[in-house]
Amino acid sequence: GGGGASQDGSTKVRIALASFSVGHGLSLIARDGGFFERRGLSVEIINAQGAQNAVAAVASGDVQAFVGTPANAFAAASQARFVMPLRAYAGPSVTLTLRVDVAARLGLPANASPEQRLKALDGLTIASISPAISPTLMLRHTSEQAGARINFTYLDQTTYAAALQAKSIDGFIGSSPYAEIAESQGSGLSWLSGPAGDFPGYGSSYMQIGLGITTGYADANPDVTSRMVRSYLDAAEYVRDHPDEAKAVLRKSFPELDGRVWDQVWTSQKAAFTAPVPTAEDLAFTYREYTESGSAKGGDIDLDRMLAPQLVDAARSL
Amino acid sequence: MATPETTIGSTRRTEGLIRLAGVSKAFGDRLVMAGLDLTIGEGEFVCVVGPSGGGKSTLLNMISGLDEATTGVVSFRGRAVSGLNNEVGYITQRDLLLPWRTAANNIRLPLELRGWSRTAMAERVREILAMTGLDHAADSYPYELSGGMRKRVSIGRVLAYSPSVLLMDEPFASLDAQLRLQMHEELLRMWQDSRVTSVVFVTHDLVEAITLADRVVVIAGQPGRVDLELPIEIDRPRRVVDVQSHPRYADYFQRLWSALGHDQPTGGAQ
Amino acid sequence: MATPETTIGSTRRTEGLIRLAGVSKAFGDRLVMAGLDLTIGEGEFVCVVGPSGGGKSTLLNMISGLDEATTGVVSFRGRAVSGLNNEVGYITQRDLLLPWRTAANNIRLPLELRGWSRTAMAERVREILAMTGLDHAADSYPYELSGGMRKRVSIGRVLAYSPSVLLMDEPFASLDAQLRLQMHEELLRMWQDSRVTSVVFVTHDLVEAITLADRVVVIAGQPGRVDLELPIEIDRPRRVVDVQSHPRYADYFQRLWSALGHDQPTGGAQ
Amino acid sequence: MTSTSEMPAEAAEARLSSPQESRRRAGGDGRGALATALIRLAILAGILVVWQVVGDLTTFGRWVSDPLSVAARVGDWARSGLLWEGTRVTLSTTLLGFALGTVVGGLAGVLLGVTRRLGALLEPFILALYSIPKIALAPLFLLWFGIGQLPKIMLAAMLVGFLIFFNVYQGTKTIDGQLIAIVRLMGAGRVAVIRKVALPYLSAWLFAGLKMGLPYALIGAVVGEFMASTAGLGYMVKNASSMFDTDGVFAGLIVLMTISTVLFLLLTAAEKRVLHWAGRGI
Amino acid sequence: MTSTSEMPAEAAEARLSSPQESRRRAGGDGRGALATALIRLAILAGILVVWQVVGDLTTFGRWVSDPLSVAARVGDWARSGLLWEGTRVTLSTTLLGFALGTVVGGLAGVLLGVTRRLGALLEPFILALYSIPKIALAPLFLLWFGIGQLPKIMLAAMLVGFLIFFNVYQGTKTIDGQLIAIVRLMGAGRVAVIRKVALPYLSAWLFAGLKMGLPYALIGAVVGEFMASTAGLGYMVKNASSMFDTDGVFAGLIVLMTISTVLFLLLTAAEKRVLHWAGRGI
Ligand SMILES: Nc1ncnc2c1ncn2[C@@H]1O[C@H](COP(=O)(O)OP(=O)(O)OP(=O)(O)O)[C@@H](O)[C@H]1O
Ligand SMILES: Nc1ncnc2c1ncn2[C@@H]1O[C@H](COP(=O)(O)OP(=O)(O)OP(=O)(O)O)[C@@H](O)[C@H]1O
Ligand SMILES: [Mg+2]
Ligand SMILES: [Mg+2]
Repeated sequence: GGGGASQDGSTKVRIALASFSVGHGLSLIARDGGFFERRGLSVEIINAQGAQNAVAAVASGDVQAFVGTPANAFAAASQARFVMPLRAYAGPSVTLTLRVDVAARLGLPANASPEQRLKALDGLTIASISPAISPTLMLRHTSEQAGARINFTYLDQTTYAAALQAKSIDGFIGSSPYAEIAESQGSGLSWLSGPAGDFPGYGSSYMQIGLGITTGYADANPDVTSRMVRSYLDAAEYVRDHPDEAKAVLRKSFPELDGRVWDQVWTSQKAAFTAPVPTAEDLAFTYREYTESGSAKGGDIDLDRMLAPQLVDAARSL
Repeated sequence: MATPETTIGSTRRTEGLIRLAGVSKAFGDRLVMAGLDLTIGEGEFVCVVGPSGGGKSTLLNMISGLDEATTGVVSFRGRAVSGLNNEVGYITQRDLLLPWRTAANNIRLPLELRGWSRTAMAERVREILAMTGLDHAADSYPYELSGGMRKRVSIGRVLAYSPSVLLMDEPFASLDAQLRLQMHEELLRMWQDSRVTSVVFVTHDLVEAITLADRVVVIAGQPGRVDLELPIEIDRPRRVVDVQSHPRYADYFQRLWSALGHDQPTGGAQ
Repeated sequence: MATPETTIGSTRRTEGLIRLAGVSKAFGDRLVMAGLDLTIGEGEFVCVVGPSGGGKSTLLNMISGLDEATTGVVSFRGRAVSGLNNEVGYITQRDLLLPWRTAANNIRLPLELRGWSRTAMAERVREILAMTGLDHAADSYPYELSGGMRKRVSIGRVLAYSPSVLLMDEPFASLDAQLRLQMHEELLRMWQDSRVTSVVFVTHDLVEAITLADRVVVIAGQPGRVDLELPIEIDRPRRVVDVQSHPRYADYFQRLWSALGHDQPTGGAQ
Repeated sequence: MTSTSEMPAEAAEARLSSPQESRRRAGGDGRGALATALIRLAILAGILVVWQVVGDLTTFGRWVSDPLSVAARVGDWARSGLLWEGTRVTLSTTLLGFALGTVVGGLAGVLLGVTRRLGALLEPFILALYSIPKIALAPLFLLWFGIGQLPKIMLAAMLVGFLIFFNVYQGTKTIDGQLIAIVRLMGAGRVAVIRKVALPYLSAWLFAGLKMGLPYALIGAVVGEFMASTAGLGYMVKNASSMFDTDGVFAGLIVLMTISTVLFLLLTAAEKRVLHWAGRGI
Repeated sequence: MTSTSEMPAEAAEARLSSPQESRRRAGGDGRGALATALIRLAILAGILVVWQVVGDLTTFGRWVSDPLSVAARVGDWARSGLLWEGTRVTLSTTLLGFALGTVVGGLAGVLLGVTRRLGALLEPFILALYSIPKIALAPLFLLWFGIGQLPKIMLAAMLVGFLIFFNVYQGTKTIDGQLIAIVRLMGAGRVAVIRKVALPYLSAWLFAGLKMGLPYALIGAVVGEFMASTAGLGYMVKNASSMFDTDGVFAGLIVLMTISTVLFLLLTAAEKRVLHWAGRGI
């Protein structure tokens, strides 16, 4: 089924976010900037706390779409059919943050290359959320190529800062705004920035965040689907054309964040919101990474169907 | 009914209401009763005496179905007792009151279980409270009652629903002499009115046993068995306070006293 | 000591060991005792009789400190009782055994609390088990004991540590006649050996009261108070079985009987 | 001065000390309650002062916020209406889950306790289910119950239900078998035994279960809101936590604690009325 | 045939039915145990078959895996050694947390039960702490106890400790006050009352607490591993879950349930030995 109709005649849609972070900012801008409304959608954003929950919520039929990475969709393909119609964000959103004293001890010059920085990580204990997620794979991959072995440890994101202070870890790889907050608290230092392209080989073609919809829903509700996609495109244009206003809109979702931290966050992340729609090659690259990670079950994934360029085309034509 | 009639020492008994044949009882490997035979007739009032730990309560437990004979048969109205025997009312040695119910509501319990009407229950509870001298304690919880009062509630609770067969395990041991006489008279009255047809009454008080019983059964020995069955041939209706002046009283007392293994006579038998 | 000497009806009393002066006791707004005065001397054996619910157990509770007088003073050795009175041994009406301990270990409990040596404890427990006729039940748990056996454990447990003052609440009510005589003799022996100096003994059995006591106190009335104090002037040492043939026995019995409000004489007093 | 015997609550306090000692300490009904309230307030004040000092003056402070900041945040929430909305959502989830868990767990406990053979058979299976970390089942909860209030209610009910079940079930094992037998002898069928004996007797165990279960109802509701939600105190705490907003986290926790304390005091008051007979010996 | 009175376990089963009925059903010691085991196996087999069918034949199946795939995964883990390593880590955390929580919670319950006034004062505070969703405190755990085994042990101990505390504390309220008084009169000081009366009496309540606490020890260990770790069954489940690997999730859960069932059966055996006197009336 589709979303019901709300009182004012607009279609009700629920979208689940895998986490509530700046990386998912475009959904929040689309909501708070009124871009969904403008397309006749009444959208409720759900913080699902984890891609598994987000996918399960979609499978339950209570939620019409989720926002996550292609890896989520690949993995979830064994449990529900998904299409990933658009890129809402591109490039690695994550940043490797090191403890200030550890960074000082490594003694690299400020202008050291990413390869040197990666090599210096040898023997350090770095926290990540889980061994199977893309940032971990990327960091492991690139650091091994640079000749460093990292001891990974897996923590909940909310404990990163505490773990830094307790000196239980030497650093963490995390999404915005965790890195910026650690930096602002003086406990962490940004060491390798994903958005700045510090991870060799992982450019803008990697780790898009996209909108995930089941094929069943997309086929049954082409119109609603197009309008959803269109709203995201609208929001992306808004960020491109009115960055300051967009910044203010997104700020509403992070009211407790310190102003200076917020400026940093916005600076590092905003470009991602306006990234172009992925190509088939981009998706293939991501898929290859995913299957090579060893965690993947692969199987019956139809990459063309998953990219669904026709959905984006249909949205553009609205 | 298939039970053969027995006549041993009974004036009113018409048939074997309760029969124990070759009953033995072991708890684990401790044999506490062996080869016990006993028949209690319809309408008979039997008192059971015997040393502490001799198996008197166990006997009542077996008749009521609370406990099961290890060997032998316990039958009731000609049928082997199996499971709880709902036809008997059992006043246990320990007063098993429900601590969350007042005295009046403890007495009310069996009436509730029988689906009596509210007014009938209230009426009956009032009667019983008066009979047991507990009018002023109707609304007290068990923890607010004295030992004797608790015992009276536990007696009244069973008398309230007038079961046709009564098993009573030292019911009056903790009552004062006056109350005791009163209860004796009440009990005999109920029995003579045939509201209660048969009674099996355990006591340590030989005077009480002789006063009340048609027949006194002595259970003694290790393991316990029936040592003596003594018919009490004192006319009914008896006036409780007169029994001790009856010419045969001293003889009865003496015979029970020695059956219990006591060597010297004592005052009660003078 | 400030307590004035009293001489009322005592042969051995030297001073007021326990004194209750103007004691009343209310539970909530129910007054169960009022204006009660009673003195019990060092070395005295006092029996307390009275109707069920009359306040006898409450009296012992107040002497032991388990309960507190609402008004008036309860003093022990000249000092007001406040908190538990460790100098008395109290055999309560309800047998408060520890269900997780065997008979032997229940008896052992007070000895453990007193830090006796293992061997001394084992020796004493054996003695007490023999005295109470429980040798064969030493390793039984309370739930495996008969009512009278439980009671005996609870008596033995207190006798085991020979407290100098004994409070006993209907201790022998559920024992058979033989055991009862045995326990009477044992108790009197302990008392005459001065292992137990004073005893306050609650009973419903007037024969027992006259047999044991220096003085019998009748507590009666609503609210309860001391109605009669009857010194028993029968020579010591008494042979328990002889007391009922003593010339004064019938008179004592009769006076107690009527003090308790009974209208007719009964066999025990013939 | 009235006696302790008419004051179950005070009497209960006296249980392990001598009756007289405790009566003296308790000081009388009204005064005792007032004194207790005052001492509790003093303890609370002490905790708050220490917290404020730690929060202000130590490096550890930033991890635990401090009472003034927390109070300010709660004030903000109250003004913006977030507080009431969050409380409404979480409280209703908690109470519904608590009620559901209590009924199902309690009934199961009594029934399996009564048909003990069945209980013995099923006990290991129930325990196995009980020992699953419920968060691992979050996707299944979402799948079955969607993302509304239902999955949170079910989670709360599950947490509560197991606790109530085990308490009540264990309680049935301590019922005096002779008491039951004697009531059956008086004519009680199985249902009557449950109604007239088991349930009243088990109230002491049930209250233990309720007291233990109540906070878990709240925890269930909150953890459920952690999983996927758009409202509720759990949602607020989680959001604050993902923003490293310690003031917000602790403000949420304080509100949660307040709710559970209020519910708990209600429960305790009910217990005092119902259980006055307990601990007096059967 | 021996009597029920010598078979506490069977006698307990008979509690609410007539002694004779249950004796007949129980059928005798050895045969009864065998029958119970067989019926349990049958129930287990039934569950597995239903699960396999649901897993194979329904669309819902992919969310719950199926027994054969789970068995295969457990087999893989066993061969690779992952299973033993994970079990070792989680089990040791569980047992240490369980022991710590039992000791601390039990002692606190007894002590606050005994000094009841203190108990009454502190009860609301303890409850307030208890009602915090512990996951919200993850950063504090990490800060205090690092990222090793310690924070998981502490989390397990906290979960267990509160349950044990409330059970034991509630139990103290049901102790027969007269029994205590009489033992004090015999010369027992407060410590002796605790050792000789309170502790043995409370064993029924303690066992309820232990049974309820045991699975929470496991849950605490696992949730702790969810929060932060590189090893253990919780880590394996979490990891599988983040890869949408349902076989792995359910394999982990099955191993967890097996562990808790084994521990539970040990506990039940201990209970039967210790509590033979319970439910016979005091
Ligand atoms: N559940 C049981 N387990 C083991 N032994 C038991 C059990 N119940 C009773 N007994 C034993 O059986 C014997 C008889 O007990 P019973 O209660 O029938 O005695 P009784 O004649 O009623 O004694 P009393 O006059 O003291 O009440 C006693 O030795 C007792 O220890
Ligand atoms: N805790 C209590 N709360 C309220 N009333 C009580 C309490 N304890 C005793 N009473 C009342 O006090 C009165 C005296 O009780 P007590 O136990 O002293 O009687 P008793 O003389 O020992 O009686 P018995 O011979 O039956 O043992 C009774 O009416 C009883 O109901
Ligand atoms: Mg008996
Ligand atoms: Mg009394």
